[in-house]
Amino acid sequence: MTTTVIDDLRRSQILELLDQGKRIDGRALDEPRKLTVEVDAIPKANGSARVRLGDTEVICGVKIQPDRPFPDMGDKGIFICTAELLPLSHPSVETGPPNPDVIELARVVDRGIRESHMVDVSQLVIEKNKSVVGVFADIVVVDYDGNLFDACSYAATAALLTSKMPKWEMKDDVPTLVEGIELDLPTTTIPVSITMAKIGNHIVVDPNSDEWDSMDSRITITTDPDGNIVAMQKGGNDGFTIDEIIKCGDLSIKVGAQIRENLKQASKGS
Amino acid sequence: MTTTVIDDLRRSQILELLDQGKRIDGRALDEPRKLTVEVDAIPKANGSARVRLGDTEVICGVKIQPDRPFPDMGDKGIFICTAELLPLSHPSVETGPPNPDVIELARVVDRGIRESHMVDVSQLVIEKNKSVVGVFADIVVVDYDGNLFDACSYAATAALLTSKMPKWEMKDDVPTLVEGIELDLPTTTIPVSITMAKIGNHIVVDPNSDEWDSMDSRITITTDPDGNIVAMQKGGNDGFTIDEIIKCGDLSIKVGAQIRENLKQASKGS
Amino acid sequence: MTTTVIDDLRRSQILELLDQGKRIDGRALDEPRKLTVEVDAIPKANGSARVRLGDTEVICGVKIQPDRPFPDMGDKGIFICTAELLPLSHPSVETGPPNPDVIELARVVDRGIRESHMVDVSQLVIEKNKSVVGVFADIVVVDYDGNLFDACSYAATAALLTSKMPKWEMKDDVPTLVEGIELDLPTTTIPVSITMAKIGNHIVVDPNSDEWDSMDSRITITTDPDGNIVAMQKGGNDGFTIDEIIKCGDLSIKVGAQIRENLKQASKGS
Amino acid sequence: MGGRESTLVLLDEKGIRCDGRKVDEPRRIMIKAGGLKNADGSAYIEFGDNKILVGVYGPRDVHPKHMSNTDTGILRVRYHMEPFSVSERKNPAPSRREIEISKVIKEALLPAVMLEKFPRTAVDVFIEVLQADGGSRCAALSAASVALADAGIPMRDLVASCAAGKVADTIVLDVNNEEDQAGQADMPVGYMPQLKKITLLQLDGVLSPEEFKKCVETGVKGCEIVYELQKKALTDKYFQNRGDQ
Amino acid sequence: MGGRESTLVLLDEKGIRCDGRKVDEPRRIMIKAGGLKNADGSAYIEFGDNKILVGVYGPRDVHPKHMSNTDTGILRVRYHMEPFSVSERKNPAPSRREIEISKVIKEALLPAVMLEKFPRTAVDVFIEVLQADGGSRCAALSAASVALADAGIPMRDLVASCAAGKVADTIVLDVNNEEDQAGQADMPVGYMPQLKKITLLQLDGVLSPEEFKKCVETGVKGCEIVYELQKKALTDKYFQNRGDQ
Amino acid sequence: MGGRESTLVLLDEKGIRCDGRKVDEPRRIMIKAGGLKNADGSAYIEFGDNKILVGVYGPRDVHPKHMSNTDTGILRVRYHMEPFSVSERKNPAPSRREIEISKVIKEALLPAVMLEKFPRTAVDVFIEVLQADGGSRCAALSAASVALADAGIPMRDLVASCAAGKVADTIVLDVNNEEDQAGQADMPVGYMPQLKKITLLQLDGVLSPEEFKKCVETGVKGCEIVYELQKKALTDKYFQNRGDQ
Repeated sequence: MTTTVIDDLRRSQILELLDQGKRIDGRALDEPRKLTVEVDAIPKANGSARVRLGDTEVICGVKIQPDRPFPDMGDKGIFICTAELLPLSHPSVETGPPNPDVIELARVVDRGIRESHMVDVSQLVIEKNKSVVGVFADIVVVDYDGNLFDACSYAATAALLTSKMPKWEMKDDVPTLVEGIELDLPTTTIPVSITMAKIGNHIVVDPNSDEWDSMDSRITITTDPDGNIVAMQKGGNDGFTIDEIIKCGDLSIKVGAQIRENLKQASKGS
Repeated sequence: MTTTVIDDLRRSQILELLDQGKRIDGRALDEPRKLTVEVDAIPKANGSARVRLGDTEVICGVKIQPDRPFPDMGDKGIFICTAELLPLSHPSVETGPPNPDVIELARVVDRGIRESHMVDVSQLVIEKNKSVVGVFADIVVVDYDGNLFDACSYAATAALLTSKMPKWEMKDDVPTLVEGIELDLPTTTIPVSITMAKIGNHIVVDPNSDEWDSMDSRITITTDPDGNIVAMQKGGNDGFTIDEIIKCGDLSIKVGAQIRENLKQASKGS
Repeated sequence: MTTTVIDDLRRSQILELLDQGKRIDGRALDEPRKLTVEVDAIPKANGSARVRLGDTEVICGVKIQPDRPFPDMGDKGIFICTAELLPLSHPSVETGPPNPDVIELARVVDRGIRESHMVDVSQLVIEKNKSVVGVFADIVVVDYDGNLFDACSYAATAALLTSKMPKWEMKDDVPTLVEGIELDLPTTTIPVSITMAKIGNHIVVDPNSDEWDSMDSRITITTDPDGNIVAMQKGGNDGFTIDEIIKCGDLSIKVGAQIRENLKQASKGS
Repeated sequence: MGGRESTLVLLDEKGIRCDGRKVDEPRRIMIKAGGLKNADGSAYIEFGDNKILVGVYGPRDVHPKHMSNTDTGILRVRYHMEPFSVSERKNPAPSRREIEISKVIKEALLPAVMLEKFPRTAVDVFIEVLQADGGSRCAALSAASVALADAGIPMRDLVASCAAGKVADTIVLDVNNEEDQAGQADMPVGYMPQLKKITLLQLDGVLSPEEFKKCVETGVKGCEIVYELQKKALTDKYFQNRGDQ
Repeated sequence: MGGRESTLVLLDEKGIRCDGRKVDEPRRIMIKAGGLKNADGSAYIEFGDNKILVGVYGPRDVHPKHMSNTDTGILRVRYHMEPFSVSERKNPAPSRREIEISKVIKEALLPAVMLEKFPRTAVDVFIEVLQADGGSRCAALSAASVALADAGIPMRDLVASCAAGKVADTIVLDVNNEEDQAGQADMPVGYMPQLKKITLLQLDGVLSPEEFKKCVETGVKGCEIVYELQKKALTDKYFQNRGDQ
Repeated sequence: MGGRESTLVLLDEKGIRCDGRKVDEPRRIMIKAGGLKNADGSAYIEFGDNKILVGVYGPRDVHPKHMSNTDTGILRVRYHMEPFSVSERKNPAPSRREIEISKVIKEALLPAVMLEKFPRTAVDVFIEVLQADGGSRCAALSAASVALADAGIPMRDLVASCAAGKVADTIVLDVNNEEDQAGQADMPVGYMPQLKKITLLQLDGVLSPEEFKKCVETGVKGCEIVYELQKKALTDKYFQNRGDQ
């Protein structure tokens, strides 16, 4: 729990480079790391994607199965997104119930997708008030190098875009699989989350783990293809000026558009 | 976990005063602290009360909602009373699952009200064996100065006395709210719990936290308006003689009658 | 967590004796300890047995009650076996959630009985897909002297052999007790588990706690009356040669036959 | 458990209760000191249909250390019911009821145990209810006292325990399960006969002040009956069957 | 909660909202510093129908020790809702939502609290939501700042908090419960007016870049209104009613 | 999983199994050493439709300290299935099955790992089942051995693992999911080929003594096949693709 000399030295070095307009791994300040998306990595799941963002690696598997609707939500299916840091992803990860960082991660990723209305839950009803389709996007982190928010969000998005949905009908009051029918999961848009860190007076896109450990504060902004902002989460131990926030909004739209193309390409022809 | 010198000194001082017939805060031995009852403190709840007993402060909110009956109890509604020590109530309170002291507190308060048959659960049936009304009296401790048993009991009693109950009817096998109808929660009696501490050879009513920390043993006795004893719980690390127990029974009836008037007044015209 | 000098000395002594063909308590290498089985020890349970194997003592109580079938298993009743080390059984036992040793114990005992198909779950259906009979064999360890696998298995087997099953019929969609009818629980076979420890190059049957603490590895083999092997579990920190495994298989059939007679006798006329 | 008449006569015109007992008569009680090999002390009680086993360990080291007390020993009590001990199988997780009873029994034993002789250590009392019937906390407390004595823990007195109650408008000794269900009041009492101190006292039900007084006195009388059986159990082990240890 | 029309008019032709407010008008706000006896500092806020109590303890020792930091103090925040604080009784176990809000509020307070002055210690902020309404995290954050100041913890600035949002295609201040349910966006903002820093910012909904900018600015204006009330609460306690302490 | 015939032919007249294999033929196996950046050692295996990733950390310090052993290192193994790894979504909480398999795999690895070289430290093996198929514990154990070697942990031998079983009255190698469901016995075997020791052995099913013997021998033969693939995976990483590290 103590800041080490190494931590201080790293932050000094990162700040010094940023003052010269450079980043520790040579990227431009508004440049995300290389994104690799492999869809259908888990063939037995209804949809899946293995995503590398720099050296951060995550896997999302989507399971689609009948479920009971939430009370007062009988005309809507269920979408739930979870995230877990596997203990092999970093020496500091502990097994056991999720800590607040992981709970925030899962909720921010879930909210970005949910608030964009990507998954059309109105099409996920088997019988109103009785049985609906549940879509579970479970994300696991396999290798950690910072910025899990975006890596997890991209994995979930790619897995959902390529998910195949079985068909169920009510038979004797029980949702029963209709053999041989599989449709695409109904999706309406492609949200993209962009996380930016503030280090000193600089804003950098897609911080790697060295930058993550050195940042003052961070913000994750999710945008849709129409250039709207649909979700946001500030974090970290310091604040932003209003101008910085506005700048981050603009950055998230610009960089988000590039990532969206990348996700579209990867999901094609799956 | 070690008794400190301060603890010993305080107990000596309290005992010395008691030997002179006096208490550390100037009360008579059979005198409870000032009781203030503010009902309807949480307007969105179905009933509520904020109670101060000396410097001990607790809040009870009652929620009333449809529930499933317990097995073999299909002709009775549900009454459940819980208690929680909020961490802001005292520096020693820890968050997390309730410890045995808090479990005992909740169960003794619940039992006092339940055994008096205050809440008429036979009137809380929506459809026999299928759906009943559940009455949840949740009590939180906001400031601690000893004798939670009585403070919590008074808060629950006042909240129940002033609770308004919505009406539900079965529609398509689902309990459905009937708009615009609100009745008083059916109650039959007003139980009053009185907690007494034995310190040395003295019995004091409504011990404050200094007395609580110095006591040898304690007893909580709940009485009804007819002068009957309806529930009891001995606690603490020492015992009582038979005569002391009988004396405590008499005290609980006498002091309980005063408190009952207080609770009645506070609940009027709510 | 450190091996003590005492542990080392005990193992040396045990090994020295084994090299002379002797065991620390005088038994032959293939000789189990004295087995005492008292059935119907808990008259209010549907079946029960108190078993002593040497100084290891366990109690199994069987409760039989209506339950919901598992999904896709609507034509089968439920059989579940649990095990718990009570804290009075040994100074090292801690209360709280079961540790991996206890989870393995319960699962191995459960599997031995389940894989033998001793309990005929096809006869435990009240109404197909709706309501079945659940048979719960809960085992508690009361005194520990090694080899819980076998002691627990024998207790569960004896309790099941002597269990009486009430009868239920569906009435208004609810399983309802039919008064006055009690049948034997339908069982098809008597499985017997034999646990063997490897200490040095020696295989001993039914290790006591000194042997248990000194062993290199262990194997539990369950056999049926036809001389078949129906379940097996290797454990411990070392391995077995193929020949040793084959030898253990033979031993389990031979010694198991003796134990089976013992269990049959004890269960008679209950 | 089926087949029982709902028109149970709790007390007939001759003053005989539903199980044949008189108003001041306890159920069958059998107490045995010792029995477990590993425990430092143990006891087994059958009290009506209650079957309860108690094991004691200690005085022994406390982990974690900060739970210990440099001035005195600590007493820890766990009251635990087996899944098969009650009519409907009990969920193995400890219930709030078990936690409360553990605390009540601990506070009933504390005045009797001379913990100040063993600073920094703990004495653990593990109560296992193998079969439950009315009055199981009283039976458990009585057996726990014997197990503590069997473990050689210095004690000021044994705590004996028995319930009294109100059934068919009459104060009776040792309320059984049926009487508890259908009756008007149940009052478990724990008592140290030498020191004349009540260390456990609870009540569910409705009693007038006079009934209350009679109920306490009746319970104490029951405790005195149990006390004799506790002493006999210890005598049987330590003087009759000395070689058995 | 029954009886509410589904054809709620969120904003009428005169620019008046469903609860009678103008677009840039916050709900009724009442802040009180102090109130609890035992806590080192406390505050109570009513913000619309929110009723929230905050207690602060510290700086105090950290247990277990390895959680402490030799270079600085640590801040711990628990946001907790009472079972009776919401329409349907809340399960007492902490929800994932409460855990996230606790973290977000902690990170909103951190830039304001001078923890470096108290190495090895902890400051604990306990937030109790007695009655919840729209914008409870903003109300909680505002009250927590006041409670920290009341506890005498040195601070760089107070954090004031208020939400902005989009309702009926219009950016409005302080979204209420109905507006949140039926509205288009909700953006809680936390702000330090002296240091001009946004320390809490979240968004659910859909905003164009222009709306986004306006929404941030509107939220900050709301924070400035709250800030005045926070200062007044502290002044009232420490200067007007000095004898009251 | 729909569409599968209930009249599955497990073994046809030519001795060909339902997935086209011969009785002594394992499914497709692919093992890769390394792959993870942060882990000290790692391995990935595809075994039939199993997809399993293993990461190893250590030797490293043990927290809390009292879990460590001054005489030797300790091995900790967690076998964990992702929610999406099985047909019906798995609840994320660790199941009793996963806890048992973790223990069985740990005890299968222990004879191979020279923990005595690292007193007071721990070696952690984290097994992640990304996609599960029949025989996942064997695949996991085989991959864990490779990951331990990749982490540079000194080992006496690799533990190779493969199941044998009884299907249509015939002893076969490497039982798949369908065979396990419909078959007569499944026996996972873990084996150290150099030391000729069986370190994992379980059985569900019914086998005569002769079948039992044949089944053990068949399993061991499968382990020898896996062993060659394990060695190849390590050779590929450390000798063929040296620059790749």
